[in-house]
Amino acid sequence: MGKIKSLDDLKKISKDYKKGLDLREKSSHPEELVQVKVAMATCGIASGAKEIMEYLDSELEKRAIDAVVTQTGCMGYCYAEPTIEVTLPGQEAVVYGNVTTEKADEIIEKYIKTGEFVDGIIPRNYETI
Amino acid sequence: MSSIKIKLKKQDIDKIKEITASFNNEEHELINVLHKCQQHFGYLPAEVQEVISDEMDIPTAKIYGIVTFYSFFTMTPKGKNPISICMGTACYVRGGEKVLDEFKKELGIEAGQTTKDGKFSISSLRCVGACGLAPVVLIGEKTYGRVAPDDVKEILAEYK
Amino acid sequence: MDTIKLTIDNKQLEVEKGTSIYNAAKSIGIDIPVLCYMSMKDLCIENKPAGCRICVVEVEGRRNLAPSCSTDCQDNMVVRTHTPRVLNARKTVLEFILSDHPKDCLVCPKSGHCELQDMAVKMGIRKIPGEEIAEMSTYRLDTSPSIIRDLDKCIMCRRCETMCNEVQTVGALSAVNRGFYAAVAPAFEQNLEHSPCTYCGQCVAVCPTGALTEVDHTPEVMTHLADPKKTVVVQTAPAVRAALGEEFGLEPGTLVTGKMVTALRQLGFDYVFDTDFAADLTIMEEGTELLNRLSAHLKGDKEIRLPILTSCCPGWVNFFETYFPDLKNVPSTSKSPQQMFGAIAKSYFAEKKEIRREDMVVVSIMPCLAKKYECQRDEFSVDGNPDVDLSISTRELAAFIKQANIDFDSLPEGEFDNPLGESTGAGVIFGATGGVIEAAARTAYEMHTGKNLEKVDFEQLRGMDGVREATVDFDGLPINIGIAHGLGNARKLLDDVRSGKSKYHAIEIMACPGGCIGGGGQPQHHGQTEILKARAAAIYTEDKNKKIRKSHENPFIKELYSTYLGEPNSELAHKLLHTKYFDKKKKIIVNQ
Amino acid sequence: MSGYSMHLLVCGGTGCRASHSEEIEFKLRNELEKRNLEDTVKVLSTGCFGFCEKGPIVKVMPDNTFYTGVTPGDAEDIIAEHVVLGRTVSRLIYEDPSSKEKVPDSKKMGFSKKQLRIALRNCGFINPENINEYIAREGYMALGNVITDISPEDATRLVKDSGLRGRGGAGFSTGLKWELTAATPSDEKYVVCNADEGDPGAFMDRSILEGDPHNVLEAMAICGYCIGADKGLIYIRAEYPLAIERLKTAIKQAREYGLLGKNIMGSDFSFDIELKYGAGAFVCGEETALIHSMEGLRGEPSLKPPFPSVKGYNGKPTNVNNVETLANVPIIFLKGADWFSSIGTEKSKGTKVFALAGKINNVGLIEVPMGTTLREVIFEIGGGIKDGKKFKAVQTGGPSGGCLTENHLDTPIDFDNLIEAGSMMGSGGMIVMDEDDCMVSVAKFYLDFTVEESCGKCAPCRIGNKRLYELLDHICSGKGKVEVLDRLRLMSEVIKDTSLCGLGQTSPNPVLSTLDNFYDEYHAHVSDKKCPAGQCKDLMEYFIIEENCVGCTACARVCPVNAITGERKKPHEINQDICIKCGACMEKCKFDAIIIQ
Repeated sequence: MGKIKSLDDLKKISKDYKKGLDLREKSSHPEELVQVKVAMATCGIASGAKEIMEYLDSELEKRAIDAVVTQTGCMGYCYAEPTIEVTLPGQEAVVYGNVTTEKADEIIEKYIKTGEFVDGIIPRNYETI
Repeated sequence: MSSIKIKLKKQDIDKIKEITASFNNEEHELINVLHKCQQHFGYLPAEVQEVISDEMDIPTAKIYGIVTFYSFFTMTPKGKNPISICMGTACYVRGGEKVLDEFKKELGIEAGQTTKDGKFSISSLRCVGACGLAPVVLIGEKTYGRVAPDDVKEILAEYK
Repeated sequence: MDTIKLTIDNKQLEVEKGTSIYNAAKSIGIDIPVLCYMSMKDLCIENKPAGCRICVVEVEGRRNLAPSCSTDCQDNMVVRTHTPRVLNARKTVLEFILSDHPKDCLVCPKSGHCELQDMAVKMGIRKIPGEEIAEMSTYRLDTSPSIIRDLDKCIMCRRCETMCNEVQTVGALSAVNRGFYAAVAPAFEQNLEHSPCTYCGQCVAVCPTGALTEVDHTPEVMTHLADPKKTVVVQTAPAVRAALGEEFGLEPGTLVTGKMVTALRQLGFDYVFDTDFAADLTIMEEGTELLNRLSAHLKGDKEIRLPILTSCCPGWVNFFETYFPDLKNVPSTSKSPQQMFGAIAKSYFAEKKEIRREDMVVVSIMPCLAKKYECQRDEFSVDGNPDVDLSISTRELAAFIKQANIDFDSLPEGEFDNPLGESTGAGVIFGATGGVIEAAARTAYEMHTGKNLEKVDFEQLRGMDGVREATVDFDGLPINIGIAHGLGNARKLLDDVRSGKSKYHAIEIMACPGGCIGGGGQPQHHGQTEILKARAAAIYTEDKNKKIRKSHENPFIKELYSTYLGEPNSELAHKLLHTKYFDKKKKIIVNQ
Repeated sequence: MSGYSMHLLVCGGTGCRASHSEEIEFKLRNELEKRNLEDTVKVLSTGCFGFCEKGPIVKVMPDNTFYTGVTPGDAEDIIAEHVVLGRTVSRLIYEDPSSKEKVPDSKKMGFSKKQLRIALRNCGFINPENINEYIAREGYMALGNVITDISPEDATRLVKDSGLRGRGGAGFSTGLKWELTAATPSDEKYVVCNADEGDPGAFMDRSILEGDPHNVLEAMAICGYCIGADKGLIYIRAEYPLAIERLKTAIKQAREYGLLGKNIMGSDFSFDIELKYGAGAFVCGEETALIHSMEGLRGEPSLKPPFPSVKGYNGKPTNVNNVETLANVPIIFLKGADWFSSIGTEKSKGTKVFALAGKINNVGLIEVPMGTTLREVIFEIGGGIKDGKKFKAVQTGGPSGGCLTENHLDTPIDFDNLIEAGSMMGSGGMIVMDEDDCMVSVAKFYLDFTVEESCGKCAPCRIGNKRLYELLDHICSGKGKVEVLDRLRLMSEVIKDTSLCGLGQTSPNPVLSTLDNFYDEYHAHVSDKKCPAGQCKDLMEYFIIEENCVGCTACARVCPVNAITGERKKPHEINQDICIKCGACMEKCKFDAIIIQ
């Protein structure tokens, strides 16, 4: 990483990443990429989020799905940890709670592969700015 | 008054010196130094505090005053499997105290003590922030959520 | 100067900016009660944790009560010091403190001198609500050669901690633990004996309760007095006579030398002698040592270390043995007056009177608690028989006199016995900071120049500043003198000595602020500097009243040298009157 | 691709479930089956929508149609009209309460959501270990703007104008605090971030640091620019290893980008941040204690004044803000003071993050605009009380706060209202209690905490709180007399009035607020020797229900103190004077004949 030497430098980076620069780095077809975020704050990790993230990472690769799995902070649904957010290309993000490896498998097979919702959806209950 | 003699292994003395030197022996870094030393030794025995005192030129009494002020610092070695029971409010209202009592009963020790075989020690801590899982128990790095007193035997069995 | 106008209890007043409500109230005669607060400005001693919350007052417009000791006056402030809210709060807080305090006042060594007891009386406490279910914080009793710590009685005023750390820089005590079980204690809550404590006793001097007291040696003294086979000899230190009267209700600064002598005689001591005699002897030895070192130094002897440091103060000796052992060859090797006295009493005097060493008991009355430890040092005994058997403090003597039902105030003036009771004004001023070096200067000047010293008062060496310096003209030879009282001040001078930056030829050090008059064994001053000043003034008055004011002119000292010791620093003098120091620094040993 | 062309999401939150959402689900499936649509339309149950007052809720995807107040009887219409004919069932559509307009598309009804995430805006959205994701969310843009275009005075004024108040405790104006620190001349100043979150049951600061560390770093740099400091310190609990790791990573990345360090973004402004660790002392949340702790001392508070803004870390002017406060700062610069002050109530602007926990269904981290009512938080966002129990109290403000009751449920939450109600905002722990919680025990729990965490410096806190605890324990064990209640209040008031720092000045709040709001419960403990919630063991009595007892003698045999007597095959009796309430009899009884009350 180079130094940001001016406000303009910063704005450029911001613009690049808003356009999904990092996604382009990870995939040749960023528009077809499935994005999975795993809530990895303390409570998530305490409930097994790490294992879920590892599972998703390896399974998605094994099953040849063009996906990027990243960690993120607390989504706020402590009662339903571990929680993950899945964004299918062109669709609204969906949050699943109480994710076990079985549930993760079901999410991959049904939701990610076919778009079929499965049980365990946590409706987003907040507005963000 | 009498002159005090402290015995420690050379590598231990060197380690403490290395730690204090890494903070330039600056007095306001004392708490960071104690953290590092506890990380290394697992606890802060009197000997370690004496060497820190010597290196940083801070009276031992003052260091001891600090070690006993902060509940994170301990002068007794923890068990191989340190058990921490969350006593935050969320865990309390969901029965954390009963879980603590059950651990005490099962192991025959009080909070702050270590079993004779050195396998377990119990401590209560304030809110690990996993209130969604209340009551929460930590054993080493592993977290157990929604623990009921009935689960205690089973949990302990994993470590026996 | 900025001033502030405010109202306290409906009285308007104007104070300097930065004045606390407590001091402002005091200036108009309102004495707000305090427990933890202690301020001795002239000595740079301040303890202001704002912890006891007894001194709270109501300030208009403020949500909660304000601790008057540490709240500064503000313009137009309206303060009320005794509203029902204030009184209720003070009383309740005092009840809290008392609920965690033993109620054994009847047998407490501090009874009658206890600030907490006084406060309970003042507040009219008759019972402590909830006492029956109140847990007490309890601690292990710690007895050392000089000091007893009974932390059950600690009220966390933190005065001792301030003295030990900020004033004395000894660092033996610190606040430990947290919350209800917090207390002030040595590292690992070990005994003081296993700490770097110097037994200076300043913690005891300021403790408002019975948490810190001296070890009481009067029972042993009584046992010896009751033993007809024993000849019991007593010596009294200079500072005692300037303070003992306070214990009997006399004004601070009242000299009670004669009454004290009579009292001691009535108590049954066989010989009542004066440590001042030994102080004169100290000057002979130390003065000679100074001149010898000085002349060697002037001749270019690089082996000689200057400055010479006085060594009469046992707290100070303990301090440098622990913190400056590398400098242990710098102080004078002369023993302290207490120990010189013991050595002479059990040799010269015992031989003279044909008393066997084991049949003689030497008791010292000292303003000091470190003296108790000093007389127990191995090097100050012969075949297990100590030169000084017991040392009791001014306070213990007062208690002893009261026990014996002696009406102190009406006692006739007595005279010390001879030969060890005769002293000069130089010996007397040992009791105040700067006195030892002034006494030494009087003698060293005449020894060095061979001239008669016209003006014996070295005013420039006196005072209460923590570190003082003066240059004394030894007939063309300027002698740079440094003075420090309080170990924190001593440390400053010692650091310079260690780094070779010290410009002094001689330094006097006293462990206690004010010197021996402010010693840990003196009647409690409760933080009032005026008391120390009055005692110092008394000491200088006694000096002025003495016919002889130079140690070397003391006829009995002369006789001692001519008939027994030979000359100062002679072989016998070395054997009896000099000592050596030990390295007592903490050792870290590699465990293989 | 999936065979399903449509999904019907039925809220399975506890609130909706209580209003027969399961039956709705069942009916919907039934209706689909009737029309052979079960393979094209899938019915699912979801977590709580946080909209319980309008429940049960059915959401149709992909249309995003949001049906509220659905009854089992509506299932047929939803299937027949919406699914089959593609016509929305207008009577079930959400109506905006202010405009009275129907809002069918749930995407457009965001304003009706109870939660607004400002401080948490990046939490759960970006990867906290990737600075680029933060920058993509306008990260460090506020800092860039401030240091290139705005004077420190103007920037400080903006914070002041926004109305932002400290989120850690008393709610002091953040802008004013900055102004005071800026006004103290000194060659050296410090910005301190207070991340010593110690309230039991509060974890919002930890979540922010774990989820959005750069936000806090940026805010600290802005503060440094405003007050004239080039050094920042984060005092963080050692018990938060993950937050520490993420902060370290963030600081490293920011330094690599030159967003921390010398001459940030080519300007004259330099600023760097260091971590300092706490070591388990709640009192260190108090700013003077925190500063002493950072100096390597015992974390004992000292009297204010002097305030840290005049004499703080190393004796230099120091500005201390807590994590959540700082997390609001960058966005205020991006969106403006007016925008921020448009959210919230008259005197409390913006939002507040709460850690919602206790006997509540949706335990979680929530962020709501100031002025939201407790009812909305507990019964909407929180999904109501667990296991269908009755709401009894909500504790806010941790050990410094108080317990609020049903009467306070419609109080809009802000700094001043909570204080008026006898509690306080504190750091934002919100613990919900139900009918099984004994309020005397709850007060005792908090006092136990305070006693353990009191530093011991001042007498009222050190000893007074201990005495309060003992008295509460006395009451809980049934030994207290009615008079002790007055004593309890008197002691509480004196402790508040005389303690040195905020810890002691607020520690009796849990006692006072429960005394005020649940006096009857205290009274029952001391006069009737009864614990209405059935929590105080010593006040419980075991009884044998005559009708159920068959006289098997099992209980009598197991009783360790022979308190149970009775003839064989006849109902037994427990002698209450002897009974030690061990519960062995109840455990042994196979006929449910022994009860506790």
